[in-house]
Amino acid sequence: MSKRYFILGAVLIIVAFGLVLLPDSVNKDQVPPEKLLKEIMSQSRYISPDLVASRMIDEDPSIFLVDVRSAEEYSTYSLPGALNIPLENLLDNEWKPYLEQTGVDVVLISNDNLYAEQAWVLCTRSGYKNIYVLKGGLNQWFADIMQPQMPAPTEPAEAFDLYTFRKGASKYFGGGSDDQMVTSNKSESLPVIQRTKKSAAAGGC
Amino acid sequence: MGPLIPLHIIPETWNHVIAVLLGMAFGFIMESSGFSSSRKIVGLFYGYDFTVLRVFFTATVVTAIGLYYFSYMGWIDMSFVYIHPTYLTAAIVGGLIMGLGFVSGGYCPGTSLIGAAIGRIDGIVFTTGLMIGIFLFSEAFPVLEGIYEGTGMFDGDFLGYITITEYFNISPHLFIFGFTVVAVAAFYFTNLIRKRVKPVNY
Amino acid sequence: MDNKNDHSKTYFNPYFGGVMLGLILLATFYITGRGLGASGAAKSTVVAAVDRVAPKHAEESTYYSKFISDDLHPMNTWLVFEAIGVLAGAFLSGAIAGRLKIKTEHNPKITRRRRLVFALIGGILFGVGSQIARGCTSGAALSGAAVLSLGGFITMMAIFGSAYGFAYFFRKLWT
Amino acid sequence: MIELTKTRRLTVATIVFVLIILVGLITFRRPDHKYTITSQEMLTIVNAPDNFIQLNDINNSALVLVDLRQAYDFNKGTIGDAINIPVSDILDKEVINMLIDWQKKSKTVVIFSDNLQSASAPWMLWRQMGYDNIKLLSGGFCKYISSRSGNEGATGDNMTEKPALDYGEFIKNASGGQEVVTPNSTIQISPIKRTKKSAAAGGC
Repeated sequence: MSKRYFILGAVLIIVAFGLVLLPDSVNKDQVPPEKLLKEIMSQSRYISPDLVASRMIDEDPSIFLVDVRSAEEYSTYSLPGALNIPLENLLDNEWKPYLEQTGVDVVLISNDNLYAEQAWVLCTRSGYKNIYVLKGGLNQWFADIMQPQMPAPTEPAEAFDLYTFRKGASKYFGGGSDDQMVTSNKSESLPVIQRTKKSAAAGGC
Repeated sequence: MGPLIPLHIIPETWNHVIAVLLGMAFGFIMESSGFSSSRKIVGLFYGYDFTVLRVFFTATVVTAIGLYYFSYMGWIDMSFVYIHPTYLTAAIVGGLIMGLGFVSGGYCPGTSLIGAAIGRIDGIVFTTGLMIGIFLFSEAFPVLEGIYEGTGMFDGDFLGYITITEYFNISPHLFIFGFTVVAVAAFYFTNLIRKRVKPVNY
Repeated sequence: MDNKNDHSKTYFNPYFGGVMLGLILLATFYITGRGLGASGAAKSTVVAAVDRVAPKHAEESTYYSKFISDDLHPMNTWLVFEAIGVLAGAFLSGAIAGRLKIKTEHNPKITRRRRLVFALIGGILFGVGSQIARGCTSGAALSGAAVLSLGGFITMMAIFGSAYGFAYFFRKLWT
Repeated sequence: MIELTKTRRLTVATIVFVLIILVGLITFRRPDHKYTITSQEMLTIVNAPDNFIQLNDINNSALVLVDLRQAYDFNKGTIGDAINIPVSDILDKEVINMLIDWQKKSKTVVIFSDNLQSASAPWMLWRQMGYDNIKLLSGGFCKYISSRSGNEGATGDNMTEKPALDYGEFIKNASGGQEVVTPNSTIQISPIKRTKKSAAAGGC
């Protein structure tokens, strides 16, 4: 009789051990590749510097800036209120609560948007919701917000509203009053007005 | 397919019918395993009858293994399964009081119902006492609200609906395997203990 | 005593009971996404009683008002239906095994009255404890531990630990 | 304990339990696409220099060129004999078969799109699925066109992001020379430990 119990005990332990052998810890509670691809193609992850600037000026509590550049670059300059999570330790547990906040838009910032994009892919794969990438990164931020270009007179009215908004924002972010501003209106580079409407596909050179 | 009702695979209206059916199966198996006799239950603490330990551990192990296999196979989505919340002090203090009630009363809320169902008067008395206890708690709630809600002095007690494997950051599969080995070892040793303890006839 | 054989002859093998209970609990999680329970049914009864007897008091008290909602009767909870099922299932199993008998099961060395008094005290303690820990042995400990909930394990260890600790003081009651 | 002797039902129940699991394991649908490396491993290799191929050494024939842009841009012109796999179908059956085939022949695949940013996400997706023979073209198609037409530095490697101007400097002289106060990174928002509220109402 006790021989039967040894067999049953052994069966139970083998079934439990089988659980340990299940190979798939890499994909456990990760967003599967097909869904990640849909997210990548949706391009809805980009948020324009103007939108971020206006929300920061209104002290919108539902926006949270994360600077994925290295600590040393972060120390030279970063946007006010940005938390520095260098890309290497993006997935450390220490930063997990900041990235998976519910109801808050987390905006990833880097010089351009390559590092931010890479961070975004890994965050989306781990299943964090509402993670955004600052379109064009700090380069775009400085080109648009800190040095707003005077639109040509033929531009439509919104271009002028945008321009005045950007001048205000530039003052707000310490870009100095407009008279001091370097108005390097390089003739050959046409003023690229960042359309605030989210463009469907981020193609083109 | 996940938990059928939360994912609306089975309409919500069936919830109570299923509750009765599962309750019947639960009651039937528990009574047949001997959970209606308080002296058989308390045998666990005095070493003469380890039925409670065997049934309890086997059920926990079988369910845990089943759940995590189902989760791996995609049959159940664990994020929809209700995980008992963790209030540290409440769990400990409540557990200690319940342990005292267990060894003095001889029953627990489930088994007292089962005992009452087959005519045990002490089961009925225990259930009445249970209701009195709940009434006392509810009246004294303003005093005990701190422990219950994990606020005030007990702030930070509420660790959320987390599992032990998330808290200690170990793989659940490994934990279940360890738990199974401990359970089987416990079955073996309790068998030895029972042989040495003076048998009690009930 | 002959009824010892009568009793044990008809009980299930505890491991068989455990495996079947495990499968039932697994089915419960699979179908409803929640575990089994027991003290919740008693709580709903108490809430319903207090709501009927003193509705105003029930509204004001912070604890009762948690379980009183104007569209659902307090007794209309999952656990109450499950408890009804438990009573029916246990009755059926008792009937099949021939254990239906109105009696008080107590250690021959103590009187019937003493057993009932301790059953009452045990019940009261369990009532208070189960509300503090938000669950009893089958709700918090069994269903909690089955999904590896931290609270479930703590409650389970606390219940069995303290029961073992106090067992010495109640040994006259049982052995 | 007489009941311990009856083990027939117990054996049947255990066999039923094991059978449920075995049947499930055999019949459940394996997901068709799976990651082979964890996010952490991906993080360590994401900016490794050997993931990138410079513009000037793309003309050796051993490389397979893949253009991720839409067919419309592809038809207007592409680099060398690149194959066109638009981003929308990088997980299609035949594309995956091609990738497996290339991997077997251990060919280095170089993928590019308009610029490095728009090619990095698809590359990461493929890389995490285990196709380690895929490299990124540093710069992308625009850099290729501008390098061919000879104006500004063609082979400048823009893998690592470079600040367009020294931000600190700019802010300092713009705001009248005071020292730039960098935001303290001890931003203490109280990150609520996600209580992971489960959907099924439960409790006892």
